[in-house]
Amino acid sequence: MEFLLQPLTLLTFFPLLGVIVLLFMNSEAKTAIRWVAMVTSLLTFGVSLWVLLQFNASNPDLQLVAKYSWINVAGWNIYYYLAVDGLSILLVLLTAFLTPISLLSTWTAVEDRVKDFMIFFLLLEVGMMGVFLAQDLFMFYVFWEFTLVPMYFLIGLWGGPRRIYAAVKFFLYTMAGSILMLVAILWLGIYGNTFSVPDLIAKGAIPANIQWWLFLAFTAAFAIKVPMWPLHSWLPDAHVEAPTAGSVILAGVLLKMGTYGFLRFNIPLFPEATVKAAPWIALFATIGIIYGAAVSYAQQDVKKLVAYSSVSHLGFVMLGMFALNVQGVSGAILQMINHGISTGALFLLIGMVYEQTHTRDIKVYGGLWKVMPVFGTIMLISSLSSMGLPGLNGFVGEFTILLGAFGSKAIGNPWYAGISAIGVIMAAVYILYMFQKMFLGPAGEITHHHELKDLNWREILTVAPLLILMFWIGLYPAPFFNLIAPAVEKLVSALPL
Amino acid sequence: MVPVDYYIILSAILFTIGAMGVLIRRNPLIIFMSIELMLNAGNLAFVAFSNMHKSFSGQIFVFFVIAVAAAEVAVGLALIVEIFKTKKNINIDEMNSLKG
Amino acid sequence: MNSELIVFLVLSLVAVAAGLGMVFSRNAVYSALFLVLNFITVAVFYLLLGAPFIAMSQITVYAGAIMVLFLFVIMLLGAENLPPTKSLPWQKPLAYILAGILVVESLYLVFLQAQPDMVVTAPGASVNSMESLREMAMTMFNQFLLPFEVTSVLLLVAMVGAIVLTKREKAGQK
Amino acid sequence: MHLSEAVNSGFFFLAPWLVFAPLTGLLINLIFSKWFKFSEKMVGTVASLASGAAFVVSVLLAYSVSINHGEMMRWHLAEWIHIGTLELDWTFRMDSLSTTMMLVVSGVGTLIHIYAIGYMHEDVRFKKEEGRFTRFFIFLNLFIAAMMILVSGDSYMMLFVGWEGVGLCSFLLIGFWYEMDTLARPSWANSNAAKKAFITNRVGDFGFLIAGFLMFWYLGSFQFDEVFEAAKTAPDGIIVAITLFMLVGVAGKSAQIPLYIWLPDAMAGPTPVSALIHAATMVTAGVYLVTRSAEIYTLVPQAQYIVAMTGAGTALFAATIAVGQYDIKKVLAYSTISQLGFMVAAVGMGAYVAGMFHLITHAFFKALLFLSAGSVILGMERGHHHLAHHAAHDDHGKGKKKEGKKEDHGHDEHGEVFDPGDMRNMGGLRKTMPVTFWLYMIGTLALAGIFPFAGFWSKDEILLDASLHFTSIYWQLTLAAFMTAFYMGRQVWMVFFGKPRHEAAAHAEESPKVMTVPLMVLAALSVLGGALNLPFEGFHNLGHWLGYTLAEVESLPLDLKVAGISTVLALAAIFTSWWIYGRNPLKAGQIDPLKKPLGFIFTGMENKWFVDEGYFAIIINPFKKASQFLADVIDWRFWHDFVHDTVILGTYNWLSEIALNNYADQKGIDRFANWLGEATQSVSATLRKVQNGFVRSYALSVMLGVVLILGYLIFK
Repeated sequence: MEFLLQPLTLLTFFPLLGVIVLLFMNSEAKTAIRWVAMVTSLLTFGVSLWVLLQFNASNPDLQLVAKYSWINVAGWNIYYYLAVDGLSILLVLLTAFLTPISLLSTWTAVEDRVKDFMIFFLLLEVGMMGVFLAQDLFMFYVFWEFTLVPMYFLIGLWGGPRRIYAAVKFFLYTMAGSILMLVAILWLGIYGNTFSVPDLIAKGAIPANIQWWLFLAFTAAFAIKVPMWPLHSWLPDAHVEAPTAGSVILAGVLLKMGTYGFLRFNIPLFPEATVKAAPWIALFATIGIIYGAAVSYAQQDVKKLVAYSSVSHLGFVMLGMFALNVQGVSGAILQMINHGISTGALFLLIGMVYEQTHTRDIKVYGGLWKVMPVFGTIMLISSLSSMGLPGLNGFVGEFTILLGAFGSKAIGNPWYAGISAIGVIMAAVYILYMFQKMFLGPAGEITHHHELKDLNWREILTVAPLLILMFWIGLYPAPFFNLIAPAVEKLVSALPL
Repeated sequence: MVPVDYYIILSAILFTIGAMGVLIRRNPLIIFMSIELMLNAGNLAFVAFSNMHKSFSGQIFVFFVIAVAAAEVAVGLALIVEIFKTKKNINIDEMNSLKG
Repeated sequence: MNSELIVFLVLSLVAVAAGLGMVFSRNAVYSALFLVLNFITVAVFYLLLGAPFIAMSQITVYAGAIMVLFLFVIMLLGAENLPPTKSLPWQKPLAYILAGILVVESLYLVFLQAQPDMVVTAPGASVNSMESLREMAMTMFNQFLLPFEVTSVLLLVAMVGAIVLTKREKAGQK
Repeated sequence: MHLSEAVNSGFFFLAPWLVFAPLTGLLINLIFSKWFKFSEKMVGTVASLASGAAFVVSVLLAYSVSINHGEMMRWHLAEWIHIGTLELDWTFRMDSLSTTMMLVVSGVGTLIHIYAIGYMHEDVRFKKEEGRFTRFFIFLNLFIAAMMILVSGDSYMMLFVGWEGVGLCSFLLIGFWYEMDTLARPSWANSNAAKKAFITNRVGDFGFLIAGFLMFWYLGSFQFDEVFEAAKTAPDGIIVAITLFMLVGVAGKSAQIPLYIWLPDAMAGPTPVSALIHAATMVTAGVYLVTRSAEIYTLVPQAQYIVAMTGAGTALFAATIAVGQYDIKKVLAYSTISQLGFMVAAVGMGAYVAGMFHLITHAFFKALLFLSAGSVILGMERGHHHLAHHAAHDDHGKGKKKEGKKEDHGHDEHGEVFDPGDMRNMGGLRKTMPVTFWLYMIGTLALAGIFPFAGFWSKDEILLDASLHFTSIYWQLTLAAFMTAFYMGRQVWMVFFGKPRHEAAAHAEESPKVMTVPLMVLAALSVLGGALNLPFEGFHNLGHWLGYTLAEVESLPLDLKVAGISTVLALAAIFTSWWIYGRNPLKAGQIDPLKKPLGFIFTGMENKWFVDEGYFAIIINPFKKASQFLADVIDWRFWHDFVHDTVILGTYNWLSEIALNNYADQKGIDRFANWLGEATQSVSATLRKVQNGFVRSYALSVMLGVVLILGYLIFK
C-alpha cells in the first residue's frame, strides 16, 4: 500500500485504474467511456499537480524517489526506480496536461471503437510518464518501447488512408534506433553492475573512446525520436495519418522523449563525448531548422506543414541543448514545453476544421476568418506562438536557445546560432503562408464553405488552457524557469567545459 | 480402527467410477456429476491424509476444492443452459465444432 | 473387526453402489439422487475421519446447493433420454477396459505401499470437535489467508460469468 | 500613494497603465462587445477612451519627469526571463525621451481613434459585417499597447517585444480587408501585402536579434544603462557589428533601403492605419531606437556614417518614386519613406534632437495628410456611390441590398473598376470638399517645409546639421526636400484643382465632423509644432528637454543660408509643379506630362524602379523554387520514397527473396524445407483425424494417459 501511495508510482500508474474500469464497460456506452477516460486523465493531472506541490524547486537532485530492487539475478541490479527532478518535472506536467486536452478533442472525432481508443490512450499516458520518471536504464527501456505499442495502434486503427504504412514505419524506425540503445544499455549495466542512472553517473569515468560509441548508440535512438535531420522521414507520415489526438500527443510528448533522452542520459552519462559531439549536433540541428522551415513552406497539406515545422522547432531544441550553457539548456527545456503547447494547439485546431471539411489541402481553404472568427483568432494566436512572437511562449524559448547557442563554448562559434536565427524569419514565412492561405484572402473553393460552424464551447474549452499557457509562459515564464534552473545548473556544471 | 489404506482404496474406486461416467455418458449433466464424484473422491483422500498426518492443511484444501467446484458448477451449468438454448439439444457428441 | 470398520465397509459399499447407480441410470434425475446419496456417505466418512466441518460443508454445499442446482437444470432442460448413436462405437468398451485397468493399478499401488499400522483415529477420541474447528479456522485465516481471498474473487467471477452467460439478450439485438 | 504626494514626487507608479489602459479597452471590446451588443459608437468610444487614458498617463509621466528635472525613473513590474546572468525584466523607463515618444504615440493615436470611428463607419467596404468594426478597434488598441511597450521598455529586449508587437498589429491592420484588394475586389492582394510587411519586418528583427546576442555576450546585458556603460570599454569591432546589425532592424521597421518595400504595400490597410502606424508612430520606432542607442552610436563614427548615408539615400530614392505615383496614398507612403530617411540621416549624423523633432512634426503633418487623404477617398467613394444610385434608379435599389453582401462594391454598373484613390480620377475637389482641401493644404505646406509651418523648422534643423558635418548628405537631403515639395505640389494640383476627371469627383461630398475635428487639431499642431524647438536662443525647448536624457545636444542657431536655400528650393518646386500640373490641369485619360520629357526615368519612377520585381527575381522566387525542390524532390521523392521505400525496403526484400531463395538455397535448404513442409502436411493430415471434436474421445485419451502414466510408475 505504501508502495502504491508514493506520488510518482501513483502518477505513473494512475491511468491504469481508468483502463481497468474501461475494461468492464459496455463498448456501446460511448459517452460514459469518454467520461471515464476524461476523469481518469484529469485525476492524473491532479496527481501531477500534487507531485508539483511536493517538488522542491530549489533542489537540483532527484526527488520523490521510489526505489526498490526489482530484478536481481546474476548480479544485475535492476531497480524499480522512479524519481523526478528539474529536467523532467515540466515534461511530466506537460504529459498529464496534454492528455485530457487530447481526449477532449476526440469527443466527436472518434466514434468507432471508442473504448479501445481510450484504453490505448491511457496506456500511452502510462508509458510516457514512465519514460519521463524512470531513473533505471532497464526500466526506462521498458517504458520507452512500451509507448510504441499504443501509438502504433492509435495510428494504425484510427488513422488516415495510409495508416498502416505510417504505423509500421513509425514502429520500425523507432525500433531500429532502440536496438542500438539496448546494446549500449546492456553494456552500461554490465560495466557498472547496475542499471540505475544516478549510480552510473556517480561511478563516472567511462573510458573516452567507449563513451563515444555509447553516445552514438543512445543518439541513434533519441535522434530518430526527436527527429533530427535527416532521420525525420517517419514524422510526416505518422503525423498526417494519425488521428488528431494522436498527432497532438505525438508532437507534444512523444517527440520530447527523444530530446529528454539526450538530456537525461547522453549529457550526464557521457560528458566528454557530449562536449566533443556538440558542434556536430549543432550542425545537424541548424540544418534541420533551415531545412524543416524551407520544406514546410512548400507543403500543400496543412498537417504535413505543421509536421515539418516540428523538425525545425526541434532543431532549435537540440541546438539549445547542445549549447551546453544554462541559457541554452533552460531554453531547450522550455522550448520542449512550448512546442508541445503551440504545435499541439495547431494540430488540435487543424483537427477541428478537418472534422468539418474533411480535407487538409491548403488550397481549398481561404477566407476562413470571416466565417469562423473565433477559430481564426485562436489559430492566429497559436500560429504566432509557434513562430515565436515576443510576448508569447515560443519567443521565450527560441530567444534563450539562440542566445545560449550564440555564446556557447561547446559549439564554439556563433555561426550556427546566426544561421538558425534565419530560421526565425523562415518560420514567419511558412506560418504566415499557412495562416494566409487558410484564413485570409477570398473565400476558398471548398464547397460547403458557408456551412462551416465556428468553434463550439467544447472546442474552445479544449484549446483555452493552451492559450492561457501561451500567454503565461510568454509574459511571465519565471515560475517555469525556477523549476528547472537548479537542475540545469547542476547538469551544466558537471560538464568538462 | 480403519486403516488409512481402505479410505484410499475407496477413493480410488470412486474416482474410477467418476472417470468412467465421463467417458461413457453423453449427457453433459451426468458428465458433470461424474466430475463432481471424481472431485469427491479426491477430497476423501485429502481428508484421510489430513487425519493421518494430523494436519489441517488437507482439510483446508478440501474446503478450497469445494469452493472451486461450486464455481465450476455454476459456470458449467450456465454454459450448458446456453448451449441448450442455441442448439436445442445437449448431446455432448454434437458439440464438436472444434473438429479439426 | 471393530464397529468402526463395519460402518466403513457398509458405507463404502453404499458409496460405490451409489456412484455406479449415478453413472448407469438412464434418467438424469435418478443420477442426481444417486449422487446425493454418494455425497452423504462421503460426508459420514469425513465425520469418521474427524473432520466435522468438512462434513457439514459437504452436506450443505454439495448435497444441498450444488445438487439442487443440478436438479433445477435437469428440470429446465428436461430429463430426456438420449437416443443411442453410432458415433463412437469403441468408446464404451474402451472406457470399461481403461477403468478396470485404473482400478487394478491403484489397488496395486495402495497395497504395494500399505502401512497397516497407520490407522485413522476415532472421532471425538482425542480431538474436541469445537477445538479442532477453531484450530482449523486459525490455520485457514493465518496461513491460507491469501488463497482464501482469492477464492472469494473466484466465486465472484464465477457468479458474474454465470449471470453474463445466461443473461437474456435484449429484444432487437441478435 | 496620496495624490498630493504624487503631484510632488511624480506619477511613476502609473507607468504600467501605459500598457494596461489600452489592453483594458481591448479586453472590454473583445469580451463584452458581443454579449452586450455594443453599438459602433460604443466600441469606438471605449477604444478611444482607452487610448486617451494612455495619453493622460503619458502626460502625467512627462509632468513627473519634468518636476524631477528630467531624472530617469524606472518602474519594475515583474521579472521576465532570468537564467544565470541573463536578466530580463518588465521594467518601464521614464525619461524625457521615452515620455516624448509616449506623448506622440498616445496623442496622435487618440486623435486617430476618434477619426476612425467616423472613417470606419463611412468606409464602403465595411458592410456592417458583425465584428469587423470591433476587430478594427481591438487591433488599434493592441497597437497602442505594443507601441507603449516599445517606447517605455528599459531594456533592448522589452523594446523588442513592442517592436515585434507593433509588427504584428501592422500585419493585422494592413490585412484588415484581407479578402480583397485595395479596390475591394476579391483577391489575395491585401493579405499578401500584410504578409510582406511582417516578413520584411522579420528580416529586420533578425538583425535586431543578432545585435542583441552580440550585446549580451560582449556587453553582458540588455539593460540600456548597463549596455552603454559596458560599451565604453568594449572593442570597436563589436560595437560596429552591434550598431550595424541594429541598423538592419531599423531599416526593417523604419522602411529604409533595402527593406522599405513593405511600406508602400502597407497602404492596403484602412487609412487611419496608414496614418497612425505607417506614418506617425510605428515606422519611427527605428529612429527612436537609434536615438535611444545614441551612446553606443556616438562611439563608432564609421557606423554612424553608414546610418546617415542609408537615411539620406532612402530620402532621395523614395522621393523620386513618389513623383511618379498616381495613387494618393502611395505618394504619401513614399513621402513617408523619404521623410523617415531624413530622420534616420539626422540621428545617424548625431543630430538626435533634430531627428526627434522631425519625428514629432512629421507625426503631426503626415497623420494630417493621410487622414485628409482618407477623407478625400471617402468623398470620392460617396460621390461614386451617389452616381451608382442615380444610374441604377429604383430597380437597382433593391438589388443593391442583396449585392451588398458580396464584395463587388468597387465595380460600377459597367463592370469597370473605379479606384477612389487614383489621383487621375480626381480634380477640382477644392470646391466639393473645402474643409478637407484647406486641411490638406496645411499638411502639404508643412511637409514641403514652407515657413512657418512645423516642417520648416524641423527639416531645416536636419539640413543645417548636415551642412555642418557631411556635405554629400546635405545635398542629397536638399535634393530630396526639393522633390518633396514638387510631388506634394503635383498632388495638390492634381487632386484639388482643375476640373473633375471623373463623375465621382464631381459629386464628392465633405466628410462628417467626427473626422474633420481631429484633423483640425492635427492641422493646428502642424502649424504650431515648430514652436517646440525654435532655432533661437532660449527656445530650444525640445533640445533642452531631450538633453536630460541624451548626453550631447547641439542647439544650433538659425542659419539663414541653409534656411534660405531650402525655402527657395521648396517654392521653386511648388512653382514647377504648378507649371506642369497646375497651369494646364490634367484631362481625363491624359498621360502624365512628365512622362514625355523624362522618358524612361519616369517609367522607372512609376514602377518604383522595379525593386519589387528585383526582389522577386533574386530572393523570393528562388526561395520558393528551392523550398519546392527541397520538399518535393529531395525530401519526398528522394529521401522519403527512394531511399526509404526503394533502397532500404527494396534491399531488404531483395536480400530475403533473391539472395536467399534463388542462389544459395534452391538446391539444399530449399529441398529440405520443401520436404519438411510436405512431411508436416501428411503427418498433420493423419493427426487431424484424432481431432474429431468429440469431447468424450478427448476425455478417453486423457484417461488413457492417466492409465499409462500410472502403469509406468508401477513398472518402472
